[in-house]
Amino acid sequence: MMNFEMPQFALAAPEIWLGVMVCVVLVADLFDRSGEARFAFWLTQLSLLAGVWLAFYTHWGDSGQTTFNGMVVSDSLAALLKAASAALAALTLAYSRDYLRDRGLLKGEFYLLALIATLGMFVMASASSLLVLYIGLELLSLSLYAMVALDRDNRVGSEAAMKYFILGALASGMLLYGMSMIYGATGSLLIGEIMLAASGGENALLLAFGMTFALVGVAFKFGAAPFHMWVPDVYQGAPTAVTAFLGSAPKIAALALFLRLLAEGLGDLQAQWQVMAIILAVGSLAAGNLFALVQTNFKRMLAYSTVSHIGFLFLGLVAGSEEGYSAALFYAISYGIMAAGAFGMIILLSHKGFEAEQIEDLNGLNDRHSGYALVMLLLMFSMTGIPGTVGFYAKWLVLQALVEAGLVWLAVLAVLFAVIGAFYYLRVLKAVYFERVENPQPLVSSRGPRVVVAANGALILLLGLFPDTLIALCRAAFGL
Amino acid sequence: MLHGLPLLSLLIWLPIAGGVGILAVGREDADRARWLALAVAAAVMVASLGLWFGFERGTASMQFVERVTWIEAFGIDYYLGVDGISMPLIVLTAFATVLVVGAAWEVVRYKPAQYLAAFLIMEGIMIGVFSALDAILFYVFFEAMLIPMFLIIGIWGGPNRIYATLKFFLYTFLGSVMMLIALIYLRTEAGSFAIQDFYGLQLPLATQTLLFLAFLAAFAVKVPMFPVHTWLPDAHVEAPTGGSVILAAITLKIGGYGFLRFSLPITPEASMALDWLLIGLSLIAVVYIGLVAMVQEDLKKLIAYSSIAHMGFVTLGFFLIFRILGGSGSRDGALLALEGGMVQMISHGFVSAAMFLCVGVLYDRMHTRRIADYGGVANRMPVFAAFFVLFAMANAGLPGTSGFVGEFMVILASFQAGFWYAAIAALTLILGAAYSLWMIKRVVYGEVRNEQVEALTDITARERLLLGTLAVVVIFFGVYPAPLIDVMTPSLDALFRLVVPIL
Amino acid sequence: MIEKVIFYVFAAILLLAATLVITARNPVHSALSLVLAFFTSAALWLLVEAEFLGIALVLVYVGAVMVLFLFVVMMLDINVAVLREGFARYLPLGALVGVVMLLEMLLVIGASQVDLPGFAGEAAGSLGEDGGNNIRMLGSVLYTVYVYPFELAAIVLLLAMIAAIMLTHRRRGGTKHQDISAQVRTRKEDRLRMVRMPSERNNDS
Amino acid sequence: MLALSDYLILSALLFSIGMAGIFLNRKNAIVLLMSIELILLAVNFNFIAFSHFLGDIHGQVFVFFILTVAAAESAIGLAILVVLFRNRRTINVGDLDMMKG
Amino acid sequence: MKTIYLLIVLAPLFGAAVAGLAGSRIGRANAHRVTVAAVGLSAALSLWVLYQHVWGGAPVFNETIYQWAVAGGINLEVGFLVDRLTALMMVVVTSVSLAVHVYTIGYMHDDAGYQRFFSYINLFTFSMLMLVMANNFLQLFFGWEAVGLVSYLLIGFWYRKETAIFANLKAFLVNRVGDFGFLLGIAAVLMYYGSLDYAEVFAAADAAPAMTMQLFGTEALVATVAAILLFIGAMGKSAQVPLHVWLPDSMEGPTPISALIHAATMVTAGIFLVARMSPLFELSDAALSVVLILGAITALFMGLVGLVQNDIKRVIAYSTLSQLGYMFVALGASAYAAAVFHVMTHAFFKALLFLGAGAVIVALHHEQDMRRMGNLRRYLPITHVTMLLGTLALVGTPFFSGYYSKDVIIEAVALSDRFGAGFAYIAVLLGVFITALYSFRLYFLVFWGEERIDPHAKAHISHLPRYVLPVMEWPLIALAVPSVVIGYLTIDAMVFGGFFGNAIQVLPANDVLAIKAESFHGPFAFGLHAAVNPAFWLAVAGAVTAWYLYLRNPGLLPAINQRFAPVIRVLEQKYGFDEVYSKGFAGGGRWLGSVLWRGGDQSFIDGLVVNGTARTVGRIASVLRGLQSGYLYHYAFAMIVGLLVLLTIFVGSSRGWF
Repeated sequence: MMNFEMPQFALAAPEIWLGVMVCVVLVADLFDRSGEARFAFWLTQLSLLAGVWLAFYTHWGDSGQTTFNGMVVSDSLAALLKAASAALAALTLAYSRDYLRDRGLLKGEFYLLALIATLGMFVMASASSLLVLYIGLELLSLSLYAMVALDRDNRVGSEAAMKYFILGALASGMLLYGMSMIYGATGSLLIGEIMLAASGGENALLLAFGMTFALVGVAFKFGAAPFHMWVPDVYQGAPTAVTAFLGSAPKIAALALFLRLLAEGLGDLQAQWQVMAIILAVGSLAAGNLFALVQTNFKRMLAYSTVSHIGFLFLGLVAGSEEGYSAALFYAISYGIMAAGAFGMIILLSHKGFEAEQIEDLNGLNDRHSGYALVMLLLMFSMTGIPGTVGFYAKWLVLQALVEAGLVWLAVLAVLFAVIGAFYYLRVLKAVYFERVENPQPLVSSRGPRVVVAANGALILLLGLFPDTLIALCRAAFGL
Repeated sequence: MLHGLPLLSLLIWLPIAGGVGILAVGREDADRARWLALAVAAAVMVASLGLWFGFERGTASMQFVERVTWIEAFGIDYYLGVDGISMPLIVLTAFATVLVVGAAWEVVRYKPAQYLAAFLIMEGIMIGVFSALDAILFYVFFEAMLIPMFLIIGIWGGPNRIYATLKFFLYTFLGSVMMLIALIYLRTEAGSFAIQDFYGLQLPLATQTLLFLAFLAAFAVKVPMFPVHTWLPDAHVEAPTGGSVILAAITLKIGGYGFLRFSLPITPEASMALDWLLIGLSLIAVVYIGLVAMVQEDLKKLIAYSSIAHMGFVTLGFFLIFRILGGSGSRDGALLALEGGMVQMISHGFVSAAMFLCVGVLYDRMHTRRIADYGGVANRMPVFAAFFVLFAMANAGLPGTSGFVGEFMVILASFQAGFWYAAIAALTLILGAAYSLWMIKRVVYGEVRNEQVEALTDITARERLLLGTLAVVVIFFGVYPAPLIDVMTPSLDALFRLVVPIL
Repeated sequence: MIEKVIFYVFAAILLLAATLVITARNPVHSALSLVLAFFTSAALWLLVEAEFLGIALVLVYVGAVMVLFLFVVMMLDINVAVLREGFARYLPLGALVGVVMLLEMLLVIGASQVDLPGFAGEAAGSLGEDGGNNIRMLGSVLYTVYVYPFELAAIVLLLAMIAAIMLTHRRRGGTKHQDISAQVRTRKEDRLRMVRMPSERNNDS
Repeated sequence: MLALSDYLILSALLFSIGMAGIFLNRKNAIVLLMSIELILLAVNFNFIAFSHFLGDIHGQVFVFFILTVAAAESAIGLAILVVLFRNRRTINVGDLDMMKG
Repeated sequence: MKTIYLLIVLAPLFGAAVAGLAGSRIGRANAHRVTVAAVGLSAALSLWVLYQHVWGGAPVFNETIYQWAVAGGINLEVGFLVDRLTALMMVVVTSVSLAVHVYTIGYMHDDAGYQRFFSYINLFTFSMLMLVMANNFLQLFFGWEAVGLVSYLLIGFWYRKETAIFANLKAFLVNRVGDFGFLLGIAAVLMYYGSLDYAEVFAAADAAPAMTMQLFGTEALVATVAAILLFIGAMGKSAQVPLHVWLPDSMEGPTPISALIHAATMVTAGIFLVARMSPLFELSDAALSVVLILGAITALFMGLVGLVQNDIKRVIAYSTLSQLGYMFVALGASAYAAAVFHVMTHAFFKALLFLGAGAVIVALHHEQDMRRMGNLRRYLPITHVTMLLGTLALVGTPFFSGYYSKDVIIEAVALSDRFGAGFAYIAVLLGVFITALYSFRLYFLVFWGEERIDPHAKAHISHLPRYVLPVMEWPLIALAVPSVVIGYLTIDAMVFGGFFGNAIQVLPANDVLAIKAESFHGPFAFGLHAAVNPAFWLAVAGAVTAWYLYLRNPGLLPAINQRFAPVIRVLEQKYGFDEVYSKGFAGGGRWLGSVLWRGGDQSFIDGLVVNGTARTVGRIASVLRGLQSGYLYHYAFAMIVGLLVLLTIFVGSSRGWF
């Protein structure tokens, strides 16, 4: 029975690296006397950036070798998912320092939790077993619950954390229930074997039954309607630095969950989950856009806008083709960049004792700092999907996939909602550019965040002009 | 020699780079921004003249072609080129931008660098629209145009600017997203995004109809056609002078251009099947909008409505061709209609620009656009009055001005489709004169109405130069439109051949 | 046969306990009902030869987690009476939704009850082959096949520890503590308030 | 002889009760945590039943991990609950409506 | 020759450009020098051209000047066609214009817009020459509209005067109504005859005289449709009923303009047009009947309105309308030559009358109301004499030029058997009486009777060294001479001598002038013929009536006015045309515009569709917003319902529920 084979550790190098670094950061933080978690911050950033490199180095070009008895897979998709999530995590963390310091939250634990969350995303990205997928998801979720509650003395924050936790656990329960059914129907926990069993057509009913529950779990992680209701409250209630983190990278992880579980494992059940995914997508588009329309709180508006973006992303998944998946991946990455930038802007505009949460807090931004205003412009137009920004290609690729899949009506519906969406993004720009304040106070901020936000804006523009590389990467991840 | 240069790229990116440069250097020093903007605009103008003179007449093929792979996965190229349809529009764009920069000189005080930069970037984008031969590239430019215009109206506009700019944005955005889906669909059929690959696709009529409607949604809003025109008066009224000039002179033309570049050649059968709709809407535009223009109390609104009516002639010319061929069977007549529509576009570019500049001149002095606030302007501003009357006459389609040429051609051609088309279209002779001259009567003539008018000073040398240049152009093309028509004839002829085999 | 009887008895107790968990007025009662539910579950698990898990459930859950629950329930001094309001009002709708969902689930599970080709019916034999030692079997895969998730689970526990401490650990309120970085970063506005006051008028004159 | 469906139906009932517990409970957040435990318990039933009837140990391993993770989850959940209570002096679910709309 | 033609056209354009663009720089004197010289040059060359064509045997000139454009395979050009008709019109245009230019030097002496005025009238000369010299429809239309533009500018020359700027707008718009038809006519010509060039069009029309088209559900003769459409244009420019309303109002412009544009030249463009298009009009009896009847109506009824006018210029204006009606009657009767002949004679005496009236007005310090004149022959002898001559010519005194031209028309109508000719004959005969009546009414009221001059104006003029500047009197004299003699001199050649050659084509069956020519025995005999001519006696009767009513027994007038009050009121209302137009068309158009704007654009499209959609979406959103209650159990409930929906879909589809 002691047939223990040495697994190929190298194929799980990114996860191992992050796991080790969690311990390193944990210990290093103990010796940090600066009170500003300098070690933790820089080590975390180092780990994440190295993780980006390592993900590519380890996985890119691999064609699905597995290790740890088939529980971990190494392929290009994993590389891109990991690299994107680590990069986005690094980007959002880069915004956070001033904000946290001003609120007395600058603790090593924050970075530690972020690092563990990223580890969870890594695990999910490479998971090829239901169990690993589940544990990765819990690593991510549990870290996020804790991060939302980071500001312990904030009444709203703890309320948000509570809601997030309960609903998240409920969703996990549903996901697990689905997983148990899938396990029961296929007799295996390994994605590859599930796929084989599923294509064999055995226990199709039970399998599809499990799939339905699993889909609910996935939809919750995405924040797709009607499983989205936690999103606005959590985005609003969490400290903005956490919201930025929460709003960008985990979407990649949710996508990983979908791709690994439903697209790969249950790809043969596409006919069944497609209908459900359409409902989720359309529901998200409708709910996200309509609710966002009436918001006055900027964070909350962005939260609803996230829901609508998830709807769009889901449409890519609905297409059910490699094109569609790559479109969704591109969407998730570009959305992550946009969301990071948007919340980063809120962080920049806030200062001690003042949260720039309301849309009207942006009034006259152009008079106060035209550079920030420009970044805001790029962000909002990117979210609207105006060409010249990366957001356009995201939408375009999804539409392309839909049309090629013969779902033109969905494409039409999607763009109609995009037009409604344009309205509230424009309202933000209205505040930024058109509203003039009496005595515009020039904005002062330290150099670090300024550089980051400029880079973020430049990235949106640059990818808006030259999207080829990223598109090619996303397509290559699916062997296109 | 000129063909060796990436002239179109230069025309697109020079102003954009210039705009970015102005943003960078001009924040503190407004004068430097102005001169830099003027230099860039002038350089682009000169380069566009290179396009005009380097353009080989007598051929319908694309010229100044540049093609570089852009998004490899979908075969999307950075693919530029011009023919006789787009080239004049590019020159017009370059010209209008110089005017706008000139018109803004002392007038725009709030963030002049951003203002000028927005216009230069706008210029580059618009030239991109006209020269893109790849559908996605076209779409990118087409939509990107919204950004600077949104800001121009929203930041430097009038009191109701926010409503106007949102309306403008959402209207045009709604229209254009439909087109995006059509383009994507076409790609699945044609296997490429090159616009010319879309031509000659043998699509079933039902498909064509849907595609046509999608294109219609995009271009009808831009033109704008009745009943999706209501954004234009609002946008014009609130936009600063330069914004109105660019809106009227160029962006409206993009709708007409789109019909020529996309709707007609890609979906000829649907165009024919639905021409009643387009013709009907165009005629409504001429009559209905003409009547509405008459009762406007706001100078800019009046001119905006007159723009809609004039653009009605453009679409009328474009979509009458089927009826002309069916009516008189005259190929020549149909071509005349196409050319008339095209000439009308160019001419309207000059005339409407001039009209809005004139209103701008008045607005800069009195800060009101209400017609009732004026009266007897000629007493204080005789030179200006002369220009204003001239342009109003051009607006009313007086022979000898460019405004006449297109209308004349379209009316002549429309008669061949049937008496009533021509009769309704020709009502513009009366309506156009009525709203243009009644406005002139109330604004320019009469006794000095009030102290503000009494205090008016005549136009400065700068304004005189701007209006004078336009006057020369308007009269030149009115007296001798041949150069313009000669440039576009081969391309329109080729287009016509693409559309007509279906008959 | 006896198995069936045991199963139904324990199942009935389990369902009853579960219902009590969500309906009990007092959270302490809920927690105790949950303990009961776990115990009966453990029994039912033993019935299908999941001995180790049954024991673990009692030890880990009842022994640790539920004590934690009770601890928290009692620590947080909650007004019991107020907390029960409005339950009945939502019961019909809640029951309806629950029943509908249950019905749909049963439709599927009930259908799959008969002839599931993948199942070996009485298939426990394969598990019992290795001397029927459940712990041994689990142990043998846990540290070999499942080493990766096992390590990850360790990180999950670490995470829980970090999070719980971060969220609930407090410095004592009374201690004097100097925050040097806060001192250094102090700005004038934080400490100094300019108060504009009307100059006092001299009422004497 | 016990059938697989016996366990599955039991689990479904348990799952439904857990769900109902979450949305029927208007007042006490702790009961929510308990309901979640019920749901996880239902899932565990499934895994164990399948494991038994498939003759496959991996389902039991999964349960093992679920128990582990659930414990961690409870810890964090209770921690959040404590934080909430400290801030609001209540764990009344009906009072958690500072954010809405 | 081409150079000369070009010179004739371009000289006034050059003058206009100089005076207009550099007017303030070169000063007043230089402005009038340049422009007068330019028109003088044109006039001299025109005369020379006429001479060459009539006596020098110059060939018909028909050449392209430059190619405007080639569009849709159609050649659009600018070119000249100079034959005798054109040459004659050129002389009329330039010579009247020259007279007006000279006169203007005096008339506008003190006006601030002196240079501008000269620029305009030079531009007018250019435009008019372009019109008459065109060899194709495009250029014709250009000239047509250009004179309209200048007319607009000149009527509104005194742009501070509310009435003037109203009148010019009205003039332009009414003309545009005519142009509406005109342009459609051109389009019809292009469609059916395939060209815009006169020669080609006429050849094509000749080749297919019976071609028909579908219109109003019936087959219509193309020639009829095209001719009537073109005639609508002519009606606008030549102020025929019902498009005549602008002409009386146009008297708001300076008097030289009334003389130049609104009496002598521009208004005759319509006559010229029909004459020029004679090959086309001849193909359609129906079209000619329309011309005939409308001309007759105008001739009679506009003369009647002239009876009740008190403004000296308006009387002459209505007289002009009436005389234009005569010309159209001639055209309608296929007596094209007679019409053009009347154009020429009328140009001289009507210009004379207007300039004379202008002299009176200036002398009385811009007093136009005849009720405040009287006995002016004492102060303005030269004006008095020349105006008497003009009046005599107008009413058709034998041997005066007007007699010949008008009588030829009357006789031609009498001979015509076209539909409506009978009515037209009666109308023109009655018209003679009325012409005499209003002409002498004017003459007596102004120059005879008691002095009713406003004392204020009187005081003002008595300071002047002379009442009328010589520079204004010379043109009067210069115009008086042809007014008297030109008819006698030219009737033989022009009307009966085949003067116009191929320029005017008449079908033999229609050629009334040929019939008349048989009984024509020279101008002297024609003059003596007056004794047996009813027209002459009617004119005498009119003159005597005027004398009796306005000089001999003015006390009778109030009684007459009393008696015929309803008729007078109708006349004073000008048959209500203005009322109908301003209320009906202008008011109606504005009303419709308002309704469409407020109802269509603002309420329906913007209010209901655009903003309504936005509002609806917003309202839905705010209602939905309530769903996000903030309560955890609602969120969970939503999730469970969501799960339920998905489950239902799954179960339903696997069970075949839907």
